[in-house]
Amino acid sequence: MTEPILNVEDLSVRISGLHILQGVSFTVAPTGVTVLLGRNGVGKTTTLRAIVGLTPPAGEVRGTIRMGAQSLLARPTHRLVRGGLGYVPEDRCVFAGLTVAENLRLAERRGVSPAYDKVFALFPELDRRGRQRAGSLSGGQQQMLAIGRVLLNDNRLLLVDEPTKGLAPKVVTEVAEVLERVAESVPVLLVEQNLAVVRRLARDAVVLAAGKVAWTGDARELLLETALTRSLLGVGSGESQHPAQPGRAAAGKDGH
Amino acid sequence: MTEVKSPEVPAPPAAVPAELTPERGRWHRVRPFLPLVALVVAVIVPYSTLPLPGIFEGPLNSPGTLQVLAVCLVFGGLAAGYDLLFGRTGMLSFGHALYFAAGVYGTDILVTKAGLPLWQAALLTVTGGTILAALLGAVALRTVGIAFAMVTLAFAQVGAILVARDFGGFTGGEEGLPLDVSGLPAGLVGVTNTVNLYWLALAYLTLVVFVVHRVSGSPTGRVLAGLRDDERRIGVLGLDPYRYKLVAFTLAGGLAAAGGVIYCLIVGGASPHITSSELTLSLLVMVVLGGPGTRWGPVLGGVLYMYLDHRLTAFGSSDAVESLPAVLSRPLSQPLFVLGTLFILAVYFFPGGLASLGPRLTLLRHSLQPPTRR
Amino acid sequence: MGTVILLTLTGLGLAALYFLVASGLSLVFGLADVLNFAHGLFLGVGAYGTWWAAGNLPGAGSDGFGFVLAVVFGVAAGTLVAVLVELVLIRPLYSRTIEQVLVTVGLSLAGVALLQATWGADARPFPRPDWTREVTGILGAQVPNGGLLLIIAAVLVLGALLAFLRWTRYGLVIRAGVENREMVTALGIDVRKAFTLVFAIGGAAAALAGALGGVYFGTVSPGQGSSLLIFAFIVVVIGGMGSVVGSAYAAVAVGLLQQFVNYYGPSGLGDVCVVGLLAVVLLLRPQGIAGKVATA
Amino acid sequence: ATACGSPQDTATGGGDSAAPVKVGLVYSQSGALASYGKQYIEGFKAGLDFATQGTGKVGDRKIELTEVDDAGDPAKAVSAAKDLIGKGTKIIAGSTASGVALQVAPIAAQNKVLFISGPAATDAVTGANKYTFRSGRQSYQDVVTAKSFIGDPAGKKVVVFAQDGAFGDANEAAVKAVIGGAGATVSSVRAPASATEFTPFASQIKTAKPDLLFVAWAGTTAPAMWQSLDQQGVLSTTTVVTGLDIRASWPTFGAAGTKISFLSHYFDGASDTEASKAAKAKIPGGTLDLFHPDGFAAAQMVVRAVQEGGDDVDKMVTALEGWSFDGVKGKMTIRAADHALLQPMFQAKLTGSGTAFTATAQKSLTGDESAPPAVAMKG
Amino acid sequence: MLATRGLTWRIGEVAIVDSVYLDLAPGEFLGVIGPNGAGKTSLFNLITGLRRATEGRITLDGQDIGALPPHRRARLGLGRTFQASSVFGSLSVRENVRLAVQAHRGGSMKLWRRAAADREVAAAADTALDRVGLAHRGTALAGTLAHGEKRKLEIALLLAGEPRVMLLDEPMAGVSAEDVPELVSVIKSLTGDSGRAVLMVEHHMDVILELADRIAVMHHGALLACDTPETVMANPTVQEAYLGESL
Ligand SMILES: Nc1ncnc2c1ncn2[C@@H]1O[C@H](COP(=O)(O)OP(=O)(O)OP(=O)(O)O)[C@@H](O)[C@H]1O
Ligand SMILES: Nc1ncnc2c1ncn2[C@@H]1O[C@H](COP(=O)(O)OP(=O)(O)OP(=O)(O)O)[C@@H](O)[C@H]1O
Ligand SMILES: [Mg+2]
Ligand SMILES: [Mg+2]
Repeated sequence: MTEPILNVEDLSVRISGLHILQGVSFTVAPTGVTVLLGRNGVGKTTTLRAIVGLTPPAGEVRGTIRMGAQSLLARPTHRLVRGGLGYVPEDRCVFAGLTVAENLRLAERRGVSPAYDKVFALFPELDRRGRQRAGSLSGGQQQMLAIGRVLLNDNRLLLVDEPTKGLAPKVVTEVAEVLERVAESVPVLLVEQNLAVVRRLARDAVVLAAGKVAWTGDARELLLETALTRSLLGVGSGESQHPAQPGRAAAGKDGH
Repeated sequence: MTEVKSPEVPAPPAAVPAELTPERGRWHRVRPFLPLVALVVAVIVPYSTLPLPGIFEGPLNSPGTLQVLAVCLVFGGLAAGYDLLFGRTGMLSFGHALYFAAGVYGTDILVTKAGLPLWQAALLTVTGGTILAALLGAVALRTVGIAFAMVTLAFAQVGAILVARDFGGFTGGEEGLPLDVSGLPAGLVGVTNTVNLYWLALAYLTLVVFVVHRVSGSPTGRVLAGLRDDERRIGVLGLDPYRYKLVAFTLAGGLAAAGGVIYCLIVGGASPHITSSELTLSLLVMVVLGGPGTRWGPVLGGVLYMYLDHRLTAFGSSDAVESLPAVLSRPLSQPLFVLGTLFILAVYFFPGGLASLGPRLTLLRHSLQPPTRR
Repeated sequence: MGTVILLTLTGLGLAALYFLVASGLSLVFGLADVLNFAHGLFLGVGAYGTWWAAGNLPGAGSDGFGFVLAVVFGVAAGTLVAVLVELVLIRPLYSRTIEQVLVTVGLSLAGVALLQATWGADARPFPRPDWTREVTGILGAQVPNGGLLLIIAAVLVLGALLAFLRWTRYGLVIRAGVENREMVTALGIDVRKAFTLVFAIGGAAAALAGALGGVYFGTVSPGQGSSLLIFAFIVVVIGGMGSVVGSAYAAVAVGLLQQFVNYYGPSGLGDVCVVGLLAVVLLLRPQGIAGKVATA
Repeated sequence: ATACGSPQDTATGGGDSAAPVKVGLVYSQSGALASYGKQYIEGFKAGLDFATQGTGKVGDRKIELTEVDDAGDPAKAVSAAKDLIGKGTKIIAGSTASGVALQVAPIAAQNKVLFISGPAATDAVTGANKYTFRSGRQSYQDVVTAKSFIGDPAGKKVVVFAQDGAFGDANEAAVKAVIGGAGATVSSVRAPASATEFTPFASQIKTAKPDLLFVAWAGTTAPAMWQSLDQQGVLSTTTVVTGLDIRASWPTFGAAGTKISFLSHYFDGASDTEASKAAKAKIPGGTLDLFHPDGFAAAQMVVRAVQEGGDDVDKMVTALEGWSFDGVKGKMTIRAADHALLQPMFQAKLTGSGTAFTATAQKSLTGDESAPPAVAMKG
Repeated sequence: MLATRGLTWRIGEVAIVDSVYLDLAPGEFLGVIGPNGAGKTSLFNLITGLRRATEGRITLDGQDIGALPPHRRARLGLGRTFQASSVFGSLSVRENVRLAVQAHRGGSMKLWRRAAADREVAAAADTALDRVGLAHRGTALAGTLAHGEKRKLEIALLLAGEPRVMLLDEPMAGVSAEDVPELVSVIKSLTGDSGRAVLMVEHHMDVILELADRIAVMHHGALLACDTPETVMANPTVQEAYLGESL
């Protein structure tokens, strides 16, 4: 296997007294999607934020995070991002007071010509709604904007936090397709709850439990082994239960 | 539905209302009695001739000291009342001085110009101040955030203009209106009776703290705390945000007016200083200095602020300061410079106010102790 | 007729002064989300800087180019102070808006006291070119030149601010930064620099207002800034926070209202009317004249 | 060790014939009126030196001064006064601001101590109560001096331009009484004290075409106000009278300075008395200013009170009532009926240009000529 | 029991919600689906009173509630959750729920009673917390909860108010797969008894299909279809506009 693009070693995060991450180590392969899984509140978002340097002021980060040969800790976020680290946050964080076009304009980086064609090709909605204030977009539209924003620039690694949350099944498929295409050129570290999306995209998987890494390995292996999925993620994999529309059900949240 | 950030005042640094969380730990048996102990100590302070050189000019029981303490206590109470709006409900009013001033001028005018006996004047004033707060609050509360702050500021400004204009010679304009003490109970007049004013101020402070404490711990207080976080949600839960805010506003206004009555007696008159928006700003300073939303923070902040305000003038003209080189002694002889600087430092280094010092010290103590027990 | 013209033009002069003070305030308030009570301090620094330079700086004086130099010095001093305030006091408190406001409150107390400690509480005569003391006859009205100077300066400042907001990305960065500072950094932008810049511009506008206000009043005193500040606040709020154009409209409304009511009505009514206007505007349109409609 | 005492203890003053006499001076060391306060205290110290022949003692008893800053805030002044009284002080002087004087005066009466108000000009201090005296002039005396500028007022038109509030009210009322009472028609133009743009008021005055314009304006906006009056041509068409403020403010009159007729409480060179020479020699800088005489007179009154009254405040009051003495300004008399301080007043002109002015006296009025009407003692 | 008649909300020329006729019977569970931006949340906002409709009527038990402020509607038995969690961040989780219980029970202003002493409120709150499985987080500040936990707290707040008509806006968004069944059974239990009606927006089709009696499909503000799950799922327009290709 080739050199990983991202190396996280013994990452430990405390926020106002809570030991949220307790020595997390994993790597992200230089191609394809690595997915970060785990229950609500295990610290997936915290991990991503620690990587881009957005741990809240009350927090304390220990360990090492390296992208290639370069250490990421202690560098300001805007430098990291300019250096090719794209981040799509969990709550979308579009600028509600700005228009869609302004949101995109803000994401342009100096010296690089922004790939508007690519973004508008993926999300024609964003082109049409250029003058609408982002705060009045629907949830799904906002998610498109948040993803479109990072795709405007070339990145060496994308961190994407639950991109399909709150999206209509059709859009979930679309987003998954987009990410799939993006991942052909840029490695992606993805946090995702939707196992159908995970199944489609992920090559490697990292499972967090109780602030530690519970499992790493090939994602397919994880999803195929029902026992493993059940013990790590608490779900049976694959089998859908709805009698009415077996085919359709898989489009939503994967079974239970 | 995404929340759009509107130009609103952010809620003050959040503190969980102490009244809503039962206390735990080693101290929890003793703690409820600490306020009582403090009160008893405060009541008997005037019997002590203990000199506190540097802190007060004379011994504790000297009229000068008691006078300063009385003023401090009134402002402690005033700050606690203001905190009901700011710290506990998240309403940033810039016009709280108006209700205090209404208390001061109301008492003064009713006693001096109308010749009413004190108790009648006080009763009328507090009632009037409360009604004023209810009326103006009913209008101002149609707005939120900065707009609310500005509407309250505007109302207070009108009050200040009316006082300064001296319509009908009621207020004495910029010269103020000395209180006519001839009709007052003898126990409130004269330097030797300063101690009674002190006790009066202490009673006022106790009343305010008690009321604020009870209200914050009441079901209504819980709603107020909720309003501070998310007003829309309160509405969807079936409670009328407007009504609750109005209750808080009126109550705080009434408490301020009552404080005005006491202050008028202590100072022996009214002067237009107290109508200025600076007074509201200093209330804000007091609350933040002490710790918004905490039980004792605002009181401490108010007492400390007023103490410094009074004492820094003496500090500025003291020999120690005079003997410094001019670069230092000149600014240090300006009380406001010292006060402003101290305030900035406080915001900087004690973000939760004085009230957060206690827990922090505990934390420090714990981290210094070797981890013996597990 | 002459009276109406005189009242209008002097009212506009007053409006120009309010606008100069309010523009910086509005910028910092609307963009950086800091209700800057220390604005009066920047104003004072600008005024005293100009005053000091005219007397002490070689080449500067009270007339012609020397006066321009003195004003430039004053504005530079105001800007510097504003930048220092941002770097040292505001920046470490970012995302703690209330505390930022409180720090500026402390600054306004301490700063004015410091000016007073250094130069005394009394008003000092302000150096200014002789022509600013004279009047120009316009349609039979004797209009003070100082007021006309203010109007010209206000128009220039308005244009410059609009150009800054329209033609640079900073306006965008700052508006976004106010909403979610972290996310702006996460887009690879150094948001801190943008905020410092806003303070610098706000400080410069305030200092210019201080210097020109000195010309207008003929004196400089420590408390001058704070007394103008309250009307500037009213202007900012009526205009809609952060809207420079809104501030301009509001300043004109306030200036003219004050001037006409003070002339035709009983004294003191002018101020009450302005305050009343504020209350009415806010009750009808809480976001101010030009403020954006906020959605829930 | 904690000691116990009664909460109503106050120190009892002296009694001992060699014990120092405590005098409390409560005035503005900081705040807006700090420079008035500075002149007051310089004058007081010079006056004390003069009245005690440099010993600082009355008989065997040293005069012990305690200075307290009130920052112009009545609440602080009241605290300070109570503190001083609590420590046995029987004489309090000071009060730079009118608001302070008005609130300290009742405290003096309640506690039966002597209070000698300072530069505070409000008429209301006169006759406030038996224990309250004043060492400075009052607004009424200003207005009487102003009247002396128009000769016979009968049939003349007088306009008062004053700021809103008690200060303006008092001046307007005084002008109506003094000049209006003598046959002139008096009208007024009032402006808010916070006004910054005076052109409308100036043009209002211009249209009124008065024979005499009396301006009562205090505060930092005064220069802008003068400039507007000048620009609208009021100063060159009417006799404009106003009070001459402290020397430091003269340059702010700018071009208007030489066009105004000033009534003056005092300026350096207005008088040539023993006391003024002594004061000039003693004060730092050697140039007398507006409020030096007030401090000086206060010290003279304190010394007199102690000399005649010892520790007995009632005796002090009797000793001061009706007393005449030679102050910096000339002959001063404390009117027994209401404790008004009758004193000479001056007419002055500024000459010079730009920012360097010198004042010269045009005329002086004796204390009787400028005497305010006697009021009944209120308390 | 809840009915909308020609409910319309326009911003400028655009109809965000376009003439919607809905009927919700007692005990019924109506799922609402539709593409992002179809106007589902906006419809909820109109019904709960956070937005004023430009046209049309809303009735609850026959009473026109279109002019009432949100709190009056809530008191009539209308409860909702928010798509973006909106909980009282500076209060503890338990205190959040107690506030909701209290809002439901005591109407009048109580300034002098001790809130903490009200055992009934506390007990009801704990029951609600238990039902969503947040009991162990009772003392945590709601603001510091992880996303999924906030979703559960939202539902607990709703439960505490015992509304008769419940509007759930994407309750499952961001809830980890493991917790979905639990939440589904909580939601299921809402309707089981007492004729309560539920209106739920959800993108997780399997959840909708499991719970809903009928499904309404919104598109561009208008109601495209409102029928049994089977019919709706078979509708080609729905397939094309909403569901798209299966993964
Ligand atoms: N600022 C903070 N202060 C205190 N605790 C925090 C803070 N941020 C996160 N936490 C806690 O850290 C834990 C992990 O949070 P995180 O958001 O990383 O979880 P997650 O795995 O992303 O969950 P989800 O799937 O719900 O998004 C949670 O228990 C949360 O309460
Ligand atoms: N205040 C507003 N101003 C302008 N447009 C608005 C406003 N509020 C909502 N919209 C628009 O109305 C449409 C419906 O929005 P809504 O939030 O109701 O969608 P939704 O169906 O809930 O979508 P999602 O499933 O993504 O949450 C969207 O296109 C949105 O952009
Ligand atoms: Mg997360
Ligand atoms: Mg929605």
